Amino acid sequence: MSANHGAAIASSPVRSRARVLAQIPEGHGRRLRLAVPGWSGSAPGQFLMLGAGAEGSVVRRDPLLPRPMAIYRELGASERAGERVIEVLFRVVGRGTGLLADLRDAEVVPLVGPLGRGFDAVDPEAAEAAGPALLVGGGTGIASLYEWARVLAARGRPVTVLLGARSAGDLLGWSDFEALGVPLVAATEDGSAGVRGLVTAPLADRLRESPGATVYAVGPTPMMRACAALAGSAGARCYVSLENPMACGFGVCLGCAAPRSGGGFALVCRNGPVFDAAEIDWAGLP
Amino acid sequence: MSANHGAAIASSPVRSRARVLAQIPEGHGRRLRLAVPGWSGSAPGQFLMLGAGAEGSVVRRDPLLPRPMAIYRELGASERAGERVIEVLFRVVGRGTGLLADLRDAEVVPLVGPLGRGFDAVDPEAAEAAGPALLVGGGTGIASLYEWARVLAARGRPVTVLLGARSAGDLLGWSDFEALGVPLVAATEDGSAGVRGLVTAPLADRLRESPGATVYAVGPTPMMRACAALAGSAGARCYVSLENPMACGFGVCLGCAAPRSGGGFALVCRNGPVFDAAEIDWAGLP
Amino acid sequence: MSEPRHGTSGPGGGAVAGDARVGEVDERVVLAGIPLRNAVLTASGTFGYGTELAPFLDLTRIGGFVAKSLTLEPRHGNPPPRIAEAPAGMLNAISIENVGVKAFLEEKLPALPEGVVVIASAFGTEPGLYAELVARVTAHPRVAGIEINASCPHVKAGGIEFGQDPKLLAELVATVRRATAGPLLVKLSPNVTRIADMAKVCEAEGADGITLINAIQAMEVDVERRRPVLSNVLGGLSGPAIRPIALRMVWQAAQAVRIPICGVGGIASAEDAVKFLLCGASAVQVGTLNYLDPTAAVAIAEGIADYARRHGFARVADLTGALVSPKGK
Amino acid sequence: MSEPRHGTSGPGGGAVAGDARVGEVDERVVLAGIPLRNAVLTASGTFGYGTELAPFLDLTRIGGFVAKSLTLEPRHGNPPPRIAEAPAGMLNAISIENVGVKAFLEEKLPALPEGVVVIASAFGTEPGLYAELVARVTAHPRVAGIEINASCPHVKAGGIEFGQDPKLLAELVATVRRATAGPLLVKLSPNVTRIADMAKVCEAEGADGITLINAIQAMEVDVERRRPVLSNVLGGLSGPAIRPIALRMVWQAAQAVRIPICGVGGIASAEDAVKFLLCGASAVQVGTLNYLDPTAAVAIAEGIADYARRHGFARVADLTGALVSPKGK
Ligand SMILES: Cc1cc2nc3c(=O)[nH]c(=O)nc-3n(C[C@H](O)[C@H](O)[C@H](O)COP(=O)(O)OP(=O)(O)OC[C@H]3O[C@@H](n4cnc5c(N)ncnc54)[C@H](O)[C@@H]3O)c2cc1C
Ligand SMILES: Cc1cc2nc3c(=O)[nH]c(=O)nc-3n(C[C@H](O)[C@H](O)[C@H](O)COP(=O)(O)OP(=O)(O)OC[C@H]3O[C@@H](n4cnc5c(N)ncnc54)[C@H](O)[C@@H]3O)c2cc1C
Ligand SMILES: Cc1cc2nc3c(=O)[nH]c(=O)nc-3n(C[C@H](O)[C@H](O)[C@H](O)COP(=O)(O)O)c2cc1C
Ligand SMILES: Cc1cc2nc3c(=O)[nH]c(=O)nc-3n(C[C@H](O)[C@H](O)[C@H](O)COP(=O)(O)O)c2cc1C
Ligand code: FES
Ligand code: FES
Repeated sequence: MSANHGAAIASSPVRSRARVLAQIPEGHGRRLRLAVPGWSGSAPGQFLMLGAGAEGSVVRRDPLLPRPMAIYRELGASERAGERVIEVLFRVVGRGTGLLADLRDAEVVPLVGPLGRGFDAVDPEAAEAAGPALLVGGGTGIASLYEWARVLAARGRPVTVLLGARSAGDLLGWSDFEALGVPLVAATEDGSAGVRGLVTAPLADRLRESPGATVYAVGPTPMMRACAALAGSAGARCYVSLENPMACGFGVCLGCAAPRSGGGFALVCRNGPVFDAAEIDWAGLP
Repeated sequence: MSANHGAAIASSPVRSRARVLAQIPEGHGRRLRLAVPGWSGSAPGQFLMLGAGAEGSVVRRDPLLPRPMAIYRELGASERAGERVIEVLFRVVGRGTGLLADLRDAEVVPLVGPLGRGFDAVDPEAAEAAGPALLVGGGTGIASLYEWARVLAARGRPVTVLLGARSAGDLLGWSDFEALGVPLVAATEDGSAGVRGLVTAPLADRLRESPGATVYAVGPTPMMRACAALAGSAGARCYVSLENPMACGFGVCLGCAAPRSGGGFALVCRNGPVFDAAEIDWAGLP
Repeated sequence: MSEPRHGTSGPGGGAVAGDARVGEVDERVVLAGIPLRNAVLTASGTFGYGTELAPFLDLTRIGGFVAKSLTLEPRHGNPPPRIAEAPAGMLNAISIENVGVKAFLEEKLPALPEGVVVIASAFGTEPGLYAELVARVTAHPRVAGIEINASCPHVKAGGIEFGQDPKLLAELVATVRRATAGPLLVKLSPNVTRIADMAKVCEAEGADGITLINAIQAMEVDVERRRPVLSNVLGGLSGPAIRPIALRMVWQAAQAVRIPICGVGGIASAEDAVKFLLCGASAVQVGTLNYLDPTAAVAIAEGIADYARRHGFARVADLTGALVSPKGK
Repeated sequence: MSEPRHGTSGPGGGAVAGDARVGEVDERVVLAGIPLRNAVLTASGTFGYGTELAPFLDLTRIGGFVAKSLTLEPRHGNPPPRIAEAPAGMLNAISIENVGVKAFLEEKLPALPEGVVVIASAFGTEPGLYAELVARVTAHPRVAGIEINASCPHVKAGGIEFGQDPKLLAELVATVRRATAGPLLVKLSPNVTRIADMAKVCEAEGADGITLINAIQAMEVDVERRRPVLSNVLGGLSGPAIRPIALRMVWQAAQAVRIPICGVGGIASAEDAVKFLLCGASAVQVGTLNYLDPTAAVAIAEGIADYARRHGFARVADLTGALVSPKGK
């Protein structure tokens, strides 16, 4: 029942104060490397809530809310005890990400995470399944797929990663995906990298070539909707990760509701952000 | 009539975006050196309104109001055309000054100034007078006196500067005053520099020794009240510079009102901040 | 844009949707019968008597300004402290300190450069006193219109403000209406249960327009001294913090009345101003922001024109109420 | 301080003014007959059903929490978007999405650790429905008290909230009062002309206490899409932005009634919380801040005790109304 928000969180989240290890411009985006005290790792597809800007000597209440960000990479233990290093990939689109872009090395930013249910938690078959996995990332949605691609490849799943973006500069994390050594396809709207056009075209091809495939799509809503439709007509399962605005990230503000195809709402932060595409009422998403 | 706020501003103020040239810790305070485009100089005793923190890529509305600060020193033209360099001395006492302390070189901070009526504008005799001038500074009030001491000394007035503070570390700008080569007296409550105790003691001595002296006192209200009383009993004129909380600094919010001895209110930002001590209803000041 | 441009495109003419290059935007708006060069006024109590801001901005580049609220006689305000800071805002308890109507007419108005649109703000403790003041001010050629500040506690009604009681408000507006044939705006108090009811009263009693909102009653405490920060204990909250409340009230009033609305409350950017226009305001007032940036009003006026151009509106006036299908609420 | 300490000093005992070292502070307070370990509760709709926050803070280290408002049947809320950011605050239009009373009693309450003080929040469209809900909830041993959310539009009164009309409010409180002998708090709407009048109604009808304020009705617009940001158009403003307004209302209510007051609205630090206590609140609720920092409520409780110690108060309860001589206003 949609109003039941009791779903369990994959691994227990912490409230921590992360140290900025590095902020690296990457194409049209930025890579933020953080050392997080008390962090005990996360599952692929989980996210965190990052304070909008550095925790300075003076607390400022504008902007007020933290920003949800995918946990792009887990880089393991730092040199300090009880601390682990993670990375976030983002693009500056407004005030919150603008302040994140201002973060300098050694500054501190509050965060809460890991949060939400990742791919394994949502896709019951993921653990055993042997069929091909088609990971489709659009824009900053790319950030939600790296750890999942790594884990699936490690499990011996045939993984293909398809990344779509406006132009080459928006293909964040490209070299990391290359380093995974899995088949990698790029599609850019301006043709500056990979095939010209939307990533859904190469996805359609792969779906035809790979029966029994599972699609994992993360990106703008229209892209995920299109991927779900393509998968559906190819008889493939499709999982998506939604990006609704959030206030808390852990299931209490009820602000992140997404309409369910069955009626009622799911909480993106708690029941998701990963969902079986068939569960979502796509017409009802803003 | 106190509700008439028509008093003229000494030199026409500008709204500008100052570049931080340097932020130098100084004892328990900080020295902020700014390059101000469009700045055309100021008169001793004037102040400016400094935005609470750097003008970043993202506008933040908390804290909202600018902070009034005395123009400590005028350092003349910068290497850029139409730009002059000034200094402000401050202590971190709250959120606004906390954010000022976070300012880094090359960052931009909005300001409005020069504002208010300085010593010459308020003391009609200052220009011609030849009698000894006793400048008494307490705490950050010291910042309002340097330029006045320099100008009076240049005019050949016998100037004595008496600086009082909690301890040696609070005697901001000490070396600058020394460089002026005028008689300089320090009083600290903990005796860590100069005579132990309040600056009013050495002032009382000097008043006895220097008939026809004029006192210019800037500091905490109790100190200025005490100086005014001492001057009064010695038959000396006394001018003070008030530090009421301000929102605008240029006479429109009416927030900085100080009660007049004659009844009604004066606007510290527009009629002052320098006042003839006899004009102020000291009992009515918060 | 660098300079406000007028007339060249005229009503209906010019701009093509989405294209920023073609078409000039007509910035002119009419508020309660007052023709304004652009939609940006400055708010009473935040712009003095105009001359104070002259060093910072060209007074002829804004739509006009509302002068500090006047009383018949000069008036001293509250003892200090009168202001306090608040999250994304500030509190004030000035209590209508002003030079009085005589000095306003004989000293302040003549000191203003030609071509500056001045709206006088009237304040009083009884309808009769408001009316007397309005009668004296309305005659002056430099006064383009009058805004009555309904946020004054009614002496006979134990502290309740005119703007908080429909009957008191009706009496006030009706009385003042008889005192002037000129443009009459009523500035409402936000401290009410249903702003729409108050707006209807103003319309019914013949006001030419409504200004909202005034500062919201609030309080701040100094925990170290365990005392209220303001000598008056209570003060008015203004600044960005109140903008979403002001926007809601403007929208609710716009649903309820036909007379034009002037939107005020926390406007700190052209985008903020546009929100008020879209919700039904014919013009806006910039208040507390003037303290932070006395040049802001001009930049906001220019930003509104840019927005209109980018969104294919030939006239800023067409932005009024151009919100797309808001559910009736 | 690291751990809340109890009883050791006891009423009147212990602390010496100005000296932070001697004397332990008694953090316990009693709110509307509910004994609380400390003065900090968390606000309805910002703390879920308690278990959601368990990973972040020890639920037994706060005074207690007010659960998400309940309706008799499970209820879906508004379609997205439901939230928006605002200067130093946020807007929400969730509309009481909740699991319903059955799941609350049978699933949510049993899932809570021992010793957690739970206050249930009741919501309904008619007094009878509130009463039925309250009757069912009040019986449960884990429910320490009930807070009725009076910010619901009355179906028969065309959208006006119970908390906005003295008669509707009186009917609601009287009806609910008959349904429970337990501690009953009434949470008032801030969207009223005179909060003191509403507080008096609650006292007259037998409420044990008042909680104020709820979020303030507000609106936000997306200028690029020219649409309201919220699907519901209007939403409630919460967060630091509203704190000075909430503080004013708590102070005004405290001047008007004898029953205890629970202060809510923008509390983001121990200092903020102390302001509400000094103005007359017996306890406070932390709301929106929980989203930014789910550990904040515990730190605020500790900070209040530190303040009491530094200022020589033996008991946090003694801070209630300890504002120094505020002018009667
Ligand atoms: C689960 C999840 C994972 C995400 N992962 C990433 C990521 O890895 N990299 C990345 O660049 N972005 C990511 N986003 C989107 C990111 O949170 C928003 O782009 C960002 O919050 C909005 O940018 P801003 O704060 O600068 O915009 P502002 O205009 O300052 O935001 C205003 C408000 O709207 C909310 N908001 C606006 N747009 C979005 C959006 N698209 N999604 C969610 N909230 C929004 C903000 O949280 C804030 O509350 C993710 C969002 C979610 C929900
Ligand atoms: C004309 C004038 C000249 C000044 N010159 C100096 C100077 O050269 N060096 C210096 O260190 N300080 C100076 N001050 C005081 C300085 O403005 C305040 O200390 C500062 O604004 C308060 O510190 P804050 O903003 O960190 O405190 P906050 O607590 O953040 O201030 C909160 C609010 O209170 C106001 N406020 C608080 N205390 C004061 C105060 N004592 N005076 C004025 N406003 C106050 C602030 O402006 C702000 O609006 C001057 C004040 C005035 C009026
Ligand atoms: C210090 C101060 C003084 C004010 N004085 C008046 C006044 O005399 N008359 C009036 O109608 N409004 C007065 N106001 C209210 C403003 O005109 C405006 O309605 C309110 O501040 C909200 O707008 P803002 O948030 O843009 O400031 C005053 C506001 C401030 C901050
Ligand atoms: C997202 C959200 C949901 C809320 N839901 C409820 C609710 O169900 N019942 C209620 O009485 N108050 C609810 N509130 C109001 C809060 O309990 C609180 O009264 C208000 O937010 C002001 O406090 P704050 O500024 O500390 O958040 C909600 C607030 C928010 C932000
Ligand atoms: S973001 Fe708060 S419930 Fe999902
Ligand atoms: S600070 Fe605004 S009038 Fe003086």
